Amino acid sequence: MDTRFPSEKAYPFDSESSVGMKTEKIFSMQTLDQIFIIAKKIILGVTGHFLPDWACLLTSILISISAIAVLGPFTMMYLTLLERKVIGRMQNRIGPNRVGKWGLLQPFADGIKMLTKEDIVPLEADKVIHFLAPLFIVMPALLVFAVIPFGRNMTAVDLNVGLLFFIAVSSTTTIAIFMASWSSRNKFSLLGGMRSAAQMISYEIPMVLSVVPVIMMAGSLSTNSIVEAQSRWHGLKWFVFTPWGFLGFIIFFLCAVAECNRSPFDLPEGESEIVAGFHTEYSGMKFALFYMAEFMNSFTLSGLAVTLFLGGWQGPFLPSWIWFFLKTYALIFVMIWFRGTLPRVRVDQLMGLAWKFLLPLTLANLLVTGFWYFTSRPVRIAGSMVLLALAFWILTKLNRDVVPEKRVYHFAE
Amino acid sequence: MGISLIAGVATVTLPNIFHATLSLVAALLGIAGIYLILHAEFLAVIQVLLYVGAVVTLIIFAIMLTEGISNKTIAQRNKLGPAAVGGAVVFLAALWGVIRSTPWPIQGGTSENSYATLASLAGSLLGDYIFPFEVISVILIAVLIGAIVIAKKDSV
Amino acid sequence: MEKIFSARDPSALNTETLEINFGPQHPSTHGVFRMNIVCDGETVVSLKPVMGYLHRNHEQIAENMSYAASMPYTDRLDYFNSMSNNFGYSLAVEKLANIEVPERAQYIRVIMAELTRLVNHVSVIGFLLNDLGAFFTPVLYAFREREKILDIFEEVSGARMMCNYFRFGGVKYEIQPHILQRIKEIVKKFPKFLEEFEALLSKNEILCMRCQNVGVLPKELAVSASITGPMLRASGVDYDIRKVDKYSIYGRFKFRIPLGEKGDVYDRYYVRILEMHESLKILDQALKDIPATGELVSKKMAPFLKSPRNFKPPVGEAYGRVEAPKGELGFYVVSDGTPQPWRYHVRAPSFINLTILEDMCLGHKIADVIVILGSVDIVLGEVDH
Amino acid sequence: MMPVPLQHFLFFAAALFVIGVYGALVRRNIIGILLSIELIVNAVNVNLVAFSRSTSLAPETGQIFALFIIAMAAAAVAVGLAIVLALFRIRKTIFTDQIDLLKG
Amino acid sequence: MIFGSGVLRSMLITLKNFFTSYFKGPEEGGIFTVEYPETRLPEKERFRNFPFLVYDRNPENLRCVACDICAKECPPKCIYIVREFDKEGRPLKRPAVFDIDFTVCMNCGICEEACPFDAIYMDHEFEIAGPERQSRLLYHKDDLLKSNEYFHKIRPTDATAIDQQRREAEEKKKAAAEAAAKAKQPD
Repeated sequence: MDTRFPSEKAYPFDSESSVGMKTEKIFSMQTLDQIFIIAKKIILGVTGHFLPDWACLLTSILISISAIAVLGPFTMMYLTLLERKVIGRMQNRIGPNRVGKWGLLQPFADGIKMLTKEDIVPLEADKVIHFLAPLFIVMPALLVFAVIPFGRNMTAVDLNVGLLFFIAVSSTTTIAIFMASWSSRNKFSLLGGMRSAAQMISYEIPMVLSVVPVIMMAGSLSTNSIVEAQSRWHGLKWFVFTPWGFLGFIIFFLCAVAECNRSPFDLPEGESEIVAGFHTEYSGMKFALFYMAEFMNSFTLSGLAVTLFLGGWQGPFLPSWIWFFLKTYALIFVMIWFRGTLPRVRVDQLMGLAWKFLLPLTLANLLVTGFWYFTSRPVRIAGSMVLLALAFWILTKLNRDVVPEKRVYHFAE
Repeated sequence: MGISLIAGVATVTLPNIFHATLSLVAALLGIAGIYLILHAEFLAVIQVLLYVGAVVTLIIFAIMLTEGISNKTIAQRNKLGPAAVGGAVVFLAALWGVIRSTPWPIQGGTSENSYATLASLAGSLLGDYIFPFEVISVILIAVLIGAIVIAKKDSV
Repeated sequence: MEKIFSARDPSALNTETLEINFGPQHPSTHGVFRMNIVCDGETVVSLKPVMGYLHRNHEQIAENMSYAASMPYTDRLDYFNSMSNNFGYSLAVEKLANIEVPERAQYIRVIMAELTRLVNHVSVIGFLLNDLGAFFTPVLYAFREREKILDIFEEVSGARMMCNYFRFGGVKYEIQPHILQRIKEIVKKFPKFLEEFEALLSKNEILCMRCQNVGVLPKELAVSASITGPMLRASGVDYDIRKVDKYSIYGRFKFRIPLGEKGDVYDRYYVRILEMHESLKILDQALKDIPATGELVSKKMAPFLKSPRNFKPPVGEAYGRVEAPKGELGFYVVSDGTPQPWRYHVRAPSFINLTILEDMCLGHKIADVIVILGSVDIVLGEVDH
Repeated sequence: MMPVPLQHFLFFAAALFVIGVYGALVRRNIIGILLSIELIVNAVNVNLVAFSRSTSLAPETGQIFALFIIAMAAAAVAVGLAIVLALFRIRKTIFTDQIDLLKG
Repeated sequence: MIFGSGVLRSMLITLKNFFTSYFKGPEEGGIFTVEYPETRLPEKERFRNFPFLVYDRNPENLRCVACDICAKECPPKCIYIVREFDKEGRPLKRPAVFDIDFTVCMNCGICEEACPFDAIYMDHEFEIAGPERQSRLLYHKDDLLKSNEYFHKIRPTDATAIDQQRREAEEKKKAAAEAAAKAKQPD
């Protein structure tokens, strides 16, 4: 009686059927699409001979873990370079180009610099927690990679509560930020810690609620089935093209930007106000971990946004995982674009925006999805559009003080 | 299993309240692991989300406001230490005795086919348990308002 | 749990008040300037500015040197616009020794002063956005324009920022026609850049949220605290020394003075943009009717160019003031007939504009304090002179 | 993943329960007590889920009860902390042995 | 206007700049930064950095006569001159020691103005960073000496104007000398 770990059963890799399918396939988009899975099967095939059955299962898990362990830091490094290059270009200057051909080796140079920097621990800091905090921040950032569907059947762990897992794990970063700010015993980091906790919590609720319409329409929490739900008609079926999907996407993306403390909402480490927020007292490798966690968060959150709203790895002819990376990097470009243009929002405005504006908007969005679900084709498009526009208009009227007021300037002779 | 036990003991004994909270977090994560072993994934994820995400943050907020920045760790144990330990041990022995003796209906392991899928869980939650679901939501709102009223500053 | 500092009576319900030092090496205080802020949670309860970290004893040094020798030191006062500092000092000494400045030199002086005003206002708005959090993009757009103007300064006076270009009775070097042509091109292209800059910023909701009704400076407080410059005009007081004194040849130019009504950070920001438009008008008119030839330094002062130390102004005192981009920059010079001034005092607008920082910041958040400080536009070289 | 007999979970839950009770009795800091109450509630939950797994009649009832209990525990902690806050403001201390006099 | 439009318009501008930086030249909004060590900005004639002493043809006959005017006029007082004496102790019209402390000098150009003998001018060379302050940046007479040709190379218009003036001064002096000689000689 072989009681398997539930997510094991959903593993397509080991089931014999897919191995048979590979042999007679001529070279086509399909194989290019499944390039990684075929590679994995070959490795499994090779190791399968001399390893017992349970070990084969172990190696398949190890392979996907190693793939993620390589992918995570690698994307992080090249995201830093991408960010500096893009912001540089926006400001009419060339990004880093001294190290390597177009600055391609710059991340390695940064990495080495981070490693060699001396690791200062403030005198009366709480040594244990000071050491633990960076680990606690990177842990969720890596855990979350497991649930994202990179390609056709390239999800590391296909949990049927995938989405909920994502949200639960990403909410634990609040505690890690608290540990960091509390243990370094300095006023600036304490302020940063308080701000970031408040921001994390108040932006988590709109994020979760903006995801609920997708679950309602896709019918399940597992990321793979959500992507399947958007697969018909080659992209027209993406959730983002429905009115509630588009609004949900915008709200989700705003909350994602707020979750990983970037651009208009980067209060916790607002450079100009409280020096560097909760990671003021960190240096060297620990600071690199914070940095890595932030970038991996932004990668995974935009990956999730792609999965939920932009039809994961759906795409006309390119292999699936190329589509996924294209869309994710497009979203990351938008995040960097935010960072290049927008000034920072103040703490109370940040909270006001979350509670008074985004939250009611997501609730309205939920209602409209229900309306969409039960009405027939022509009525629902028009109806939901009108309802959403109405909700948006009412909310802007309610938050009078946020909308900029007109100013008239007269001239004296 | 082991982790949660050790973390549980740590939660209770550690002098510095912040360390105690962190060990509580460890204990909760351990318990979530146990739920996974029991194939109750949904519950494990909810446990992580609710407890570790919200409740512990609430506790940390409380610590932040009450402890102030430079907190001195004062002795956390009061007088009735030894008596409590004795009582607890006796109580534990009694419990274990009961557990070991009573014949549980299914001595074997957990039967494989009967784990609850997410869909069935949701079905029953909104199906025959609809009433407690509504009551819980009312209670939560009442708690929400109550907590705010109590904690509100008098002056402002 | 000892109480660190509590502004209000302890029995009242108050959470932990934090006393934070926005220390000299804080990233956004425009130089070495410290603020002791006591805040309750996020809102500021009291703010004590601490200055003097950059005090270089400029006035005492000037009293031991000849008049011309302290001209290069005036560049170091407000190092963002050295030309208007020179302008102020040379005006004061010309009033003291009643030297009249030839026509062409007057025009060159006005052109240089207005170019520094453009440079100053553009970079101030850039730094204000930097304090607001926009990651260096506006600053670099502003610096792209600033570079062109600084190249002109280098071409004309020899140095980009420390120009030391004005002499009593005129200016040191001639402006060749090709440089004048380049200035005309810059002035023609500037408005296009300005409205792109304005489109990037003025209607931006986040900027409006952060700047409107923040750090409001009422009219009476501004006048009573002798605030001058864009801060005063943003509060609606019509006072611009170019119009009041009509010093040098400002009387001949037709230009207007923009005034705001509320006097908050947004008004100060927008008044500076409108002032840039006005400066461009002045530059157009000055460039159009600048006399082609004419001597650079008045004959009375020509011999002293070679030997500045035997320039002995008559006994007496004079106060020359100029509308520097930051406010009314005044030089008070007292001479006792010797080549060295008996008393030399600088009225620094940034220093005086800083005195009311606390009244503007009370009740605001910490993030606002930095923004208000950015809108006041101080340069520590001038504050501590 | 060989099957784990039911008794193991019960022992574990009982041990956790006892630790929670000990903590509640011994701690001087109210927040410490709140922590121990959390432990007790979790111990109860583990028991519930363990039982729901072993009885095959309606497997999800146990988990639903556990869900409700988690919700209630969260509510309890919220109210508890609110009281702690108010208490701290008036008495300036949250140590149980200093707050024993019932005067207003 | 709807709530988000201001933010969107400012975003479009940065996007425009992002793309123009690839295609347009430095004038209309392209990249205006210059990669310093490889490409350099054109040098401006009137640019003034630390001073240098001018000599005609060989370093011995430098123009400076150690009259000490520039030392007196220099605001931060960073010039130190000691006159040279020949064997019998009579002062010569040449400086034995001529030091300028580059850490003090603020290259204001007043010494160039005040010097009656066109001996000291401001240089264009600015890459003079050294390992330590005291010894490396205290320039002695021989480090300061530069030829007149160098002066012509860096500042053509000023150099020609000054040479022209010096030539006229010489002719006038020669003519005056001849006149004086003629006047003395006939009687």
